[in-house]
Amino acid sequence: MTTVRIPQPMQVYTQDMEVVQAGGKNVRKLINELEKSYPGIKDVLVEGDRLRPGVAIVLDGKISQLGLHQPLSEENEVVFIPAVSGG
Amino acid sequence: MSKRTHVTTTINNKSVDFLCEPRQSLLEVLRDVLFLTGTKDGCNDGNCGACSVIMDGVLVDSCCILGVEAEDSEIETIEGLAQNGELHPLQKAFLEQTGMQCGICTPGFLMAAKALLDKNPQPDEQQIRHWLAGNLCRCTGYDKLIRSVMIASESMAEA
Amino acid sequence: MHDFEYCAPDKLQEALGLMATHKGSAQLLAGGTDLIVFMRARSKRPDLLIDVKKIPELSELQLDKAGLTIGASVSCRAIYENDQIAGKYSALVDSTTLIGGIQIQGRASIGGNLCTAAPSADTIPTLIAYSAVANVVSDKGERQIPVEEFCVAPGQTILNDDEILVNLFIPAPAPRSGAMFLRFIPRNEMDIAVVNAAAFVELDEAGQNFISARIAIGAVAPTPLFVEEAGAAMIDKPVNEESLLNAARIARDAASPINDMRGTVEHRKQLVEVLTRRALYGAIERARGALE
Amino acid sequence: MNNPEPLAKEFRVLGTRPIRPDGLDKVTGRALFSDDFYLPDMIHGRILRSPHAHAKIKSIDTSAAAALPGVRAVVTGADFPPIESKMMSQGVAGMINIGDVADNCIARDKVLYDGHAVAGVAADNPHVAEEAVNLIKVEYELLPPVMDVRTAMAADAPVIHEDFYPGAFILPTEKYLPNATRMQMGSGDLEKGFAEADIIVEREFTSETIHQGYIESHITTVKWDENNHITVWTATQGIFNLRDLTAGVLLVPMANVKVVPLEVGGAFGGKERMYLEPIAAMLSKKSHHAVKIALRRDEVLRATGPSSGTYVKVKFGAKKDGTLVAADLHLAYEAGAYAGGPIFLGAISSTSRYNIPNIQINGFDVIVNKPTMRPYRAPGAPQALFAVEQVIDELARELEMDIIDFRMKNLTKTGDLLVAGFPCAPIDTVNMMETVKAHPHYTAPLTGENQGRGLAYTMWFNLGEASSAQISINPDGSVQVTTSCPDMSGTRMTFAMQAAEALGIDVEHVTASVGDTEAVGFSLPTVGSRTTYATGAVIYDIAQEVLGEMSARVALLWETDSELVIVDKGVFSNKEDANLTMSFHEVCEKLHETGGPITVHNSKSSQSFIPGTCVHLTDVEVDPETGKVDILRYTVFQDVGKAVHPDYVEGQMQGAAVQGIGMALNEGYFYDAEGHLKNASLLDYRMPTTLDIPMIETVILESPNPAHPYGVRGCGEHSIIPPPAAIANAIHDAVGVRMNSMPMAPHKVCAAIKQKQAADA
Repeated sequence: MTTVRIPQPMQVYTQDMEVVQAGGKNVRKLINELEKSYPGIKDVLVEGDRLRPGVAIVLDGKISQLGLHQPLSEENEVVFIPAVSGG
Repeated sequence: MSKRTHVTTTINNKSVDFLCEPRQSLLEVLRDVLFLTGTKDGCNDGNCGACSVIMDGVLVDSCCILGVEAEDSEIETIEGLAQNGELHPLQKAFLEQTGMQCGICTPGFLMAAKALLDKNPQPDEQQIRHWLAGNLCRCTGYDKLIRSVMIASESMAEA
Repeated sequence: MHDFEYCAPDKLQEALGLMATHKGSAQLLAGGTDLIVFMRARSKRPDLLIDVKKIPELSELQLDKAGLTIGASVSCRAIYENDQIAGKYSALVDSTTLIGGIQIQGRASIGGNLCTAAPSADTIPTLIAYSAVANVVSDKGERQIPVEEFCVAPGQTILNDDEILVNLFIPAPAPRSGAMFLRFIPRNEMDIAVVNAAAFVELDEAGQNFISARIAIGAVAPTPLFVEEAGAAMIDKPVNEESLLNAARIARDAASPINDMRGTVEHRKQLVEVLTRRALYGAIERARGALE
Repeated sequence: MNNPEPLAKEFRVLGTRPIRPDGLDKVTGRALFSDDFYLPDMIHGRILRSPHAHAKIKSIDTSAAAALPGVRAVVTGADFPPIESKMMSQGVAGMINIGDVADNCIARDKVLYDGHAVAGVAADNPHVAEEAVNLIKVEYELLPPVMDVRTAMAADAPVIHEDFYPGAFILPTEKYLPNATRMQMGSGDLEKGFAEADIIVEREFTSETIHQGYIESHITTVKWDENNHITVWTATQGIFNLRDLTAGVLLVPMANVKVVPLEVGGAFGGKERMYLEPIAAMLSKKSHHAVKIALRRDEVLRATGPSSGTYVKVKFGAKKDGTLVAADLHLAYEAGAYAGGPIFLGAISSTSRYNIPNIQINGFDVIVNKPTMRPYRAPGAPQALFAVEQVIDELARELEMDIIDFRMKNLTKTGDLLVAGFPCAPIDTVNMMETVKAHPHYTAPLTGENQGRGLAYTMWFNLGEASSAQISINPDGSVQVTTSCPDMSGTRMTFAMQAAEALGIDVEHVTASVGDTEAVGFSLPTVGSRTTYATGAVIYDIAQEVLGEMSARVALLWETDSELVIVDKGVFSNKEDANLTMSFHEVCEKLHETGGPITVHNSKSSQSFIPGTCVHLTDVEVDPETGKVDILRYTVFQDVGKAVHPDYVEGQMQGAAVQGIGMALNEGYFYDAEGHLKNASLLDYRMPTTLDIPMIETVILESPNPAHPYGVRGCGEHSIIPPPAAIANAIHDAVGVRMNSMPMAPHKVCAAIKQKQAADA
């Protein structure tokens, strides 16, 4: 199971749990698994066939460029964070 | 469009004549008529010094002067600062001391600093700051820029 | 910029003729540091620009026993770089070294500063404090106008369409007199005055009492303001804190500033009092310097 | 995670101070900036702008303008294709609503701010174009302007957009109010946290809209040719960003748009977005000429992308021993006319440098009738820090603790979980604090009345993300590096230096240049302090590929296996035969007889959220009668990982600090009640002059960044963040008043002092 850190405002979907576990060989599958246990969460993260605009994935402390296609393993920790732009 | 006026003047020790409309500033004439584009347009109302040139020995903002006013005058621009392939000590100092970043204000600062050193070869930091207050730089915070002027003035004193 | 004609006569008569025939559609060009910017901003749209810098009468800079004559087109730099003038009229140096940057000072003229008639003009309070007079001519004749009467509204002067400001005359300061001009701006250069103030004082032989004083303030009324009563209140009064504070209070009460992007009413009133007091201190110091 | 280990390797090139390649052209006036580009058939464009902050366009009559002799073309919003509101991905580092970009370029049915473009004219010279623009008659129906975040968030506020996309930049967002988007983040239990606190401080702060203030205006020259190919010559932070937006707004293929970068005369975030190109392109299409548009300074201030005015409310709780236990932040930032301001960056950087177990941040992106807010060097960070570091200062003083000891007690360290939800990448924050404490400025006595000393600390994150670069070597041993990140202040040299370091040659043999959109692959713009770091990392990678290919050539010449060829500091040698060596130069000479040219091009994404820290220390003197604040002394401490070219790093620290000083003391937009910008000039938008600041002392710290081969961190933005807070703390130290409004203009300082005198009396 992959460890997923849930941002505070989304913890309404996870019964206030900050860290949850879920399966899935990539982020798309992982989010589908999350949706089963925590209905509503998928809609916040996914828009059509891609991550919702402004959502980024941090995998073990590093930003992933692969979006929903990011492969996952048991050891990974996934964090959903906002996308940014700088000056 | 009003008829163009014929103007005869001297720029960087070369006799030059050009045609311009009365409404064209000296800055526009230098850039758009004579293609001396080293003189920059920063604010076009005398508040940034990017268009600084020396006219009859006096430092001026070329945006606040009409091209027609240049008749019979002597104008120095950044293009004339290096003499026969030899950089002016100010140019050397700005290069070696990183007295610039983006470089858009650099020609204006160089001409202003040149006018200062022509008048006062050994200015102290406060005199330099006062003289250059009409020139804005947004990149450097002025520190390395002012040091460059000091170092140029020292090197000129040694030479 | 709109389209216009340009000429640069070298005779005053020729300029007067053009002013008379063009009736308000002509503008005189001296340093141009205001006019050209105004034209670019479309707030002034003359059909004819008359460049007056070639006219001898307007380029005169003459210091003699009677006083100082400043041609209307003489630049700020020409004034403060003249050591004799600088030595005698130190408040004029205060003013002319504060206008714009060095680049602007190389072109801008006191005559132009007066004719632009900005409430915040940095030379006008000094001219008023020095009892300067403006010499004005038209093809009908000439007249002398005390500078405190020259501006009538923001950007408006007492001049008629056909009149030309030829020069300003500043009488020689009395012995044991001194003057100072101060300006407050948020930066240390390159700003329009939030408030400015000029003070002129004349002391008795002992330097103990005021013989006369003139105070003028700027940017706190539709025109630069001569606060005659502030100076009058000092006559025959001892040179002390109380006289100064009193004069400063009178100046503060005379001010009727507005709120705008450059300052607030509250702050401006406070600044009038502070600057007037400080300018008086400076003027007294200079007068005492003149004593020795 | 542990603190970064100092890199073992000795540097040959990094850390030296070679003279920049573009310097000569810049001191001689030869450098080609955007305004210095001319084409033979070029004509001049001008833009008509809305005089109103909020209005419906009822009609536009351009006939008089079109009839003016010398006018070649006139365009209005009706000439442009309708663009639907759609998010365009620029990778992790930004989502852009192309519909909003199109509407911001030229208004169609509604104008949303004073200066919003309404029509364009192209004529034979700029004067004729200017006159023509003023002949266009526009009929407006005025709508109530919304000029301030608190007004905009009021329940009865006029609605600026019937609909807008709330998720443009942040997760999770909600359309919270008619004009606002809300984002939240945090962790722990706020109530519990404040219950544990021995001391609680709650304060409110405001700031005005500010501008980057680059000296070069926005100037572009565009040619739309008969084959529907559009070429743009301009100064921009992002050539691909500009290309994609131009194509997106004009509905032409991206490959049909070519952007040629010219020298950038200052940008600071303000030139990463497109403003003029669609209008110039449409005027070019209509007139069959190349069209140059140069904005006047008042247009730059009224109608480009300034940075947010803000309302910030913060509440912090600490224990007697100085431990922060709770923080509640409410940050309302102007988005300007369209959603997507810098609120998220303001939020994550507001407290990132401290560990606070119970924290809640509510951020609001608020639409108002002002220009669309765009990044300005560390977007959103100075405004939040102005609030938080003043409260930290107040807490430390209330608890009678040294202001550095208090901060050290709560310091974020490597691996600590940041409020955004991921761990802090390696950086040595303890050493930063100890360095400041040991510096003579920290202990030097103040010398006069009404003088005070202030300190502020920040942790900012630089971007990584996509960069492309190319290296090719020549038979004479010289090397060309080409990138697609415009050079804003010396990155051509920092690229050349990193290439020389990696290839083991002297920097004199490397030429670095910025290619156009057809020369090199995609790079994100030069933003977010990413360029020397992220593009530098790409250059390092492809340099290794170049050396690999050269090793293969050497193996060919030595008739051996390339595995046996090793290269170090520009010398190739044979593992098995110590006598066999070839220099980099010698291998280059054999280029064309060992398989031809060697050119390596590659693209790579580097890690984002690399932390960088800085502390600013300043002494001020306050004139209590006028409220004027003078900066007496200023020292900047910044951790830059590895200073590639120390002169440039110091320049970034000094320049950013002075921009921060300007923002702290005098800079700010002044709108009247109807929403007209009153100070749209460099006279009244008061940026610091040479007389307003002292020399800026710099102290460079180097705790290496493991995500970069040479340990480089971004360093361009960080030092703009602390000045307002440091100066505010210094003012308090000097005259005992807390400044809660930026800029801290003399009249505000004066009023605060009077208030205190009244309270004390």
